[in-house]
Amino acid sequence: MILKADLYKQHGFLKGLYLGLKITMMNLLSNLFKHDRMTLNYPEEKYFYSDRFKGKHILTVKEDGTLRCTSCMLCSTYCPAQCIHIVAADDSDKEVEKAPVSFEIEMLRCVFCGFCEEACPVDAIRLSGEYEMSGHAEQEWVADHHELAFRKSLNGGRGIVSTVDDKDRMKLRL
Amino acid sequence: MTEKVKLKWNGKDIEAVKGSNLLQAALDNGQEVAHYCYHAGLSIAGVCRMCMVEQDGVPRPFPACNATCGEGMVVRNDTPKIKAAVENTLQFHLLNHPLDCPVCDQAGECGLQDYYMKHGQYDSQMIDKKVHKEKVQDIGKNVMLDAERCILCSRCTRFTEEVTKTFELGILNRGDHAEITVNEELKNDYAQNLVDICPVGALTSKDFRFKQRVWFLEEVYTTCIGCETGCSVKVSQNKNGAYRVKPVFDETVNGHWMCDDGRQIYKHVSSPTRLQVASENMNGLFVPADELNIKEAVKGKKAKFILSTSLTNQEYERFFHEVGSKAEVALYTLPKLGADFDGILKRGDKNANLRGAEHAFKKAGKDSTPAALDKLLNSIGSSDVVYVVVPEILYNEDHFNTLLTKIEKASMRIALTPGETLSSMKVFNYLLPVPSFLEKEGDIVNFSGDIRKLNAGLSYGETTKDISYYGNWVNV
Amino acid sequence: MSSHSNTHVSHSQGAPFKFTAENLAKYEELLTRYDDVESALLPVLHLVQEQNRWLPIEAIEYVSELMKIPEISIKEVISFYDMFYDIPVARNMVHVCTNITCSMFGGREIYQGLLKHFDTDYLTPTRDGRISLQKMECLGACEMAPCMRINNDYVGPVDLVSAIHKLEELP
Amino acid sequence: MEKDTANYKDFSLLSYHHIPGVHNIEVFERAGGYEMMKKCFGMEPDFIKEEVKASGLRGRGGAGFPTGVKWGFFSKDRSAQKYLLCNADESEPGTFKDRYLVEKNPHILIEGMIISAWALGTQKGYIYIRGEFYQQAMILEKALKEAYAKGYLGKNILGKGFDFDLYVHRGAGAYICGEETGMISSLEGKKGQPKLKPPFPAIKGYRGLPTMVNNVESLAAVPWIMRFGAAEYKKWGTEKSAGTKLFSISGDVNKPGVIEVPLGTSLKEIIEVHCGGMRNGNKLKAVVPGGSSAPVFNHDESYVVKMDYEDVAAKGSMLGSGAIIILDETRNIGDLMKWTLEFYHHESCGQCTPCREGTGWLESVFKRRDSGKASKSDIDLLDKTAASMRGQTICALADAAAMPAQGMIKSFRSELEAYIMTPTHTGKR
Repeated sequence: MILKADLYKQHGFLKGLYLGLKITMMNLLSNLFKHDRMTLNYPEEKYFYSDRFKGKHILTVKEDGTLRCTSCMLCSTYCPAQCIHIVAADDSDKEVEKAPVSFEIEMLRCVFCGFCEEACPVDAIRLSGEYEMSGHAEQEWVADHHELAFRKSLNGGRGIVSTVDDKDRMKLRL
Repeated sequence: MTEKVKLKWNGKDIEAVKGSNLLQAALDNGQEVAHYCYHAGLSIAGVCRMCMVEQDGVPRPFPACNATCGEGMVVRNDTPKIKAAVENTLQFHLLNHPLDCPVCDQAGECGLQDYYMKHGQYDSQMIDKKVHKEKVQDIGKNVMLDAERCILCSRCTRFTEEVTKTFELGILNRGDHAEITVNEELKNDYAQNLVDICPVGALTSKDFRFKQRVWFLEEVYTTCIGCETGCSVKVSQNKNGAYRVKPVFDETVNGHWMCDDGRQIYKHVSSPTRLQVASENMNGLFVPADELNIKEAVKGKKAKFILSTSLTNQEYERFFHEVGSKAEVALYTLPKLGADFDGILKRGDKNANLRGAEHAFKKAGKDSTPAALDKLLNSIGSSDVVYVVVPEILYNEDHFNTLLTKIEKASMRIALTPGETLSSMKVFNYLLPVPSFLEKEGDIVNFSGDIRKLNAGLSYGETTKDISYYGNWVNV
Repeated sequence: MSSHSNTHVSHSQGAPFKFTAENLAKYEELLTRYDDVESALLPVLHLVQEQNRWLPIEAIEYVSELMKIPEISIKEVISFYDMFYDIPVARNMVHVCTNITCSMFGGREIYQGLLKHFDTDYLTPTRDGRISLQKMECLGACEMAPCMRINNDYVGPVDLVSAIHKLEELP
Repeated sequence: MEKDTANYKDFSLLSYHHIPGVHNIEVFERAGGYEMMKKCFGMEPDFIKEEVKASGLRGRGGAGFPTGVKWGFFSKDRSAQKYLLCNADESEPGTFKDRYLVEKNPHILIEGMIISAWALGTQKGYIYIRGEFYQQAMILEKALKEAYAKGYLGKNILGKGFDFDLYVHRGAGAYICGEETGMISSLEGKKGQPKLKPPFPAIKGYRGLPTMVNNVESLAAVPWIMRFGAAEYKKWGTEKSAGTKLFSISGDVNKPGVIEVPLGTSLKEIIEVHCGGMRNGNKLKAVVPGGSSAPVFNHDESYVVKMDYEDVAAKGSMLGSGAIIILDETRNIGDLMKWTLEFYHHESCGQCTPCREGTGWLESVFKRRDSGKASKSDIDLLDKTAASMRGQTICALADAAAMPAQGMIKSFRSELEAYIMTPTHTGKR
């Protein structure tokens, strides 16, 4: 688009100024008069994020409690931060065939872009709404699959839904 | 010599040997032709129906793999009719193929995936029950069979019939219940080639199974050092290690294949127990040592060298030039294993570069015979330093251990090893790492006197310090 | 509805197989008819079935050894043809045609009726070991539709009642 | 027994069938059998080939390729090892003419084969008969034994210095072995999977040697042609479809069976005159004119078609093996389609992908009503799938499965739509 420098001659400059500052002004005014948009008293008060928030990863599990992940490595292939490390092995179940023996995410490298979620063909990895991930400098900051799939906050899949019915996947096999 | 003919492929002029395979001619000229059952090393089956072409003046499309090149042929495979046919045939191929890509090792180098991107019908109309066959069958010799993924191109059965002539695989039943079946189990020494020629993920290697996805790997083209044949191979590797060895087509030496033993040659290269730094024997335990100390210990002593047959011509040359002319040198040759020649590729003489070593010894005026080795061993005195270059691939460890028992007389025993620390190496005072075949450039000479190239890939251990570097320590 | 037998594992009869002297002579005679040994495979397998009714793994091994044909090639052939059986069958083989003309006149109902009457399944011998039923594609006797083939003999047209009657008469 | 010339000239193939016990060589010879064979040994082989070519005899197995022309492709080197194969693997649904011919008069086939062998210079012949025809194979074995005893087969036949050995080879139940290269594979002791062409069997066939494969009916017609001459044979039939043909008629007619009529006889005449009309006087609905591989004719087409290669092809079907299946108004085309698709699914040899997967898929798409997944558009899918199978495979089995499906869709679409939308007892719909 080409902006004409002499456009103000037609419309006057006030209109442009108004349009440019409209959003800013509205936020300013509403913050002045409405108190619920102010800073929260964290951690006593907690902010509510939408379901689409990309927080700490979850590895979903099947009804029987085993990991859904088939270690196809698509997430680690796709990962722009290259922070997902999977070691695969044979699964005793011939229908499953391949399962991870180790699934690790380097949390400090992760950029929470959600590409892993997109890449996963079996809905095995999700980014939850959990955003409280503070810790100590000396800890390793690598989340293994015990942490990712079975951490306390998931409450066995009741806290945050992490159990995914296997039927939809089997449907594909017809 | 051979008569050449000119023909037109999709309007482009190409040249081929008269009477040669039309599909191969097109592939050789860089044309893209989808195909599954055709393999240049096997007979023509003509069953996958993917390489269909139309020729001017021929009423019906025909498969290019069953046609021969003739002068002035005008052939196309980009007409709407052929494109539709290939699309439909691919749909038939995929009809009963399971959606296993996430767990399938072939993903990334799979014929079905490749052609699907080009010729796929993206809307599936298949809502019916697929035909199920047995998955995850261990059919022996490190090969896994998934009958469901098979597209029955019959490459594998033709391989066991024509190349190994061992007749282990067959296609049982007919129609869409036809299924690759193994008679008892695979028994031939070339079974891993089945994995290579399988265009889909029906036959996978147990050795490579689930270790890596192929798109994480890069290939280095080099030569197999498993025996004196010297097959052209490529090693798939990434920063975490080397993962597999596959044959590369080489008309003069190995054709399309390689033996199963050769597939194992990568193992020591990225093994976690590979010797990484100079080490000292502390009561049977090897601990990292300072090179300078070792250097001090050997300086000016009378050195005796026992070389291996898996070094490159360049290494031998440099060694004799810089070190060997003054020292006593002998050659340890690996013992014969199995038949002299199995009729396909495998040879009993496991010395990868015996020809090159013999040549270098002769040039330096040294004796490379086993008799000379015995002589050297017998002459070892208590004040000597004995350097033993450990062979890269040791098929017969006992034979090597016998050698080690004979050097015990020497006060200083040093091993130069490109691989793992063996338990028998406790006899040495020091272990020093040298580059493996995958970390050096150079030539070796195979059984027929052909020069074969070794190429360096990624490194997992010592890369620069070779035998001459350590050998020079004795010369002040 | 597949009538493909599961030839994944060859079945054993638990006893070795060997041609009788008479059949061995027949085998030698068969070989003279052909210019190579392989060509005699189909007749030889027919001969084995004449002696043994079906083709257990022992018979496959025997034929493989006798004719120097790889076992897998013999297994391939057995699985390909409908009239070679690698599972035990009864002493009377009954083929019921279920192709177009015979189906028009109730061939399929007869087959189903027979299965029900004898309480058996495709190729499974009846409990008394007398009869194995096999549904077949066109037997080439459409003028006598619906037709059946009882031990090499064609009968037809039949209906369920007469078919049962005929099968009950079998030894 | 007196020779009744008029009677012989009414038929070519069934000319001996009224004689009781003609399967016996003595009876057959008294009636004039093997006479022509003896005469032919006095003729130049090329003359016989020319005569067969001139007669316009076309392959009776299904494709209708002129036999004389096919013989012309065959190796002319008389000393080279060659084979003559008789295709008696009659498996096309609805066909039983060869069985009838062999059962009644095996010697006419043997005589025809000896003459053909003399003309072609083959030293060995096999009659590949389907495994189910056990009794017929035994009849042939007996007839061959008789012919050997008379010295018509074996070494130095009738002192002419010509050797010809003929054997019966039993198949074991596979439709695909009726395809000539499939038959050769089967004869070689392998799975009966068709072989890639080229090379054609006439150049490289059984055991890699030149092999001529002819149908029973084609070979059995040779003695008659040699006896009365090509010109006489050509008097029957139409210009391009010369001679008489055996038709196997089954289904809803009063007198099903094998008849021999000149090519070009109208289907109406065949049904009404030769077959005694429709069963129970029902109205005709559809006719399968040439075995199950041929697209069906509906009522109107059936009454105008003449049964010769050209007219049947012009009306969108094929004469094939001459197996006519007649369906009356009480029959459902959906059933016919189901049976046909099941048949080809069961008989696909599994070699070429379009056929192996396509035949199975056609069946499962057509049977979607069993799982309650059917929709009207399935008919289009069937049509499209069938079309995409055609001309894509080594042999014609994929075409044979696709053509009738497409034919039925063309002629009886609404009925098929109604059929696939009717839930079955297993369906959820």
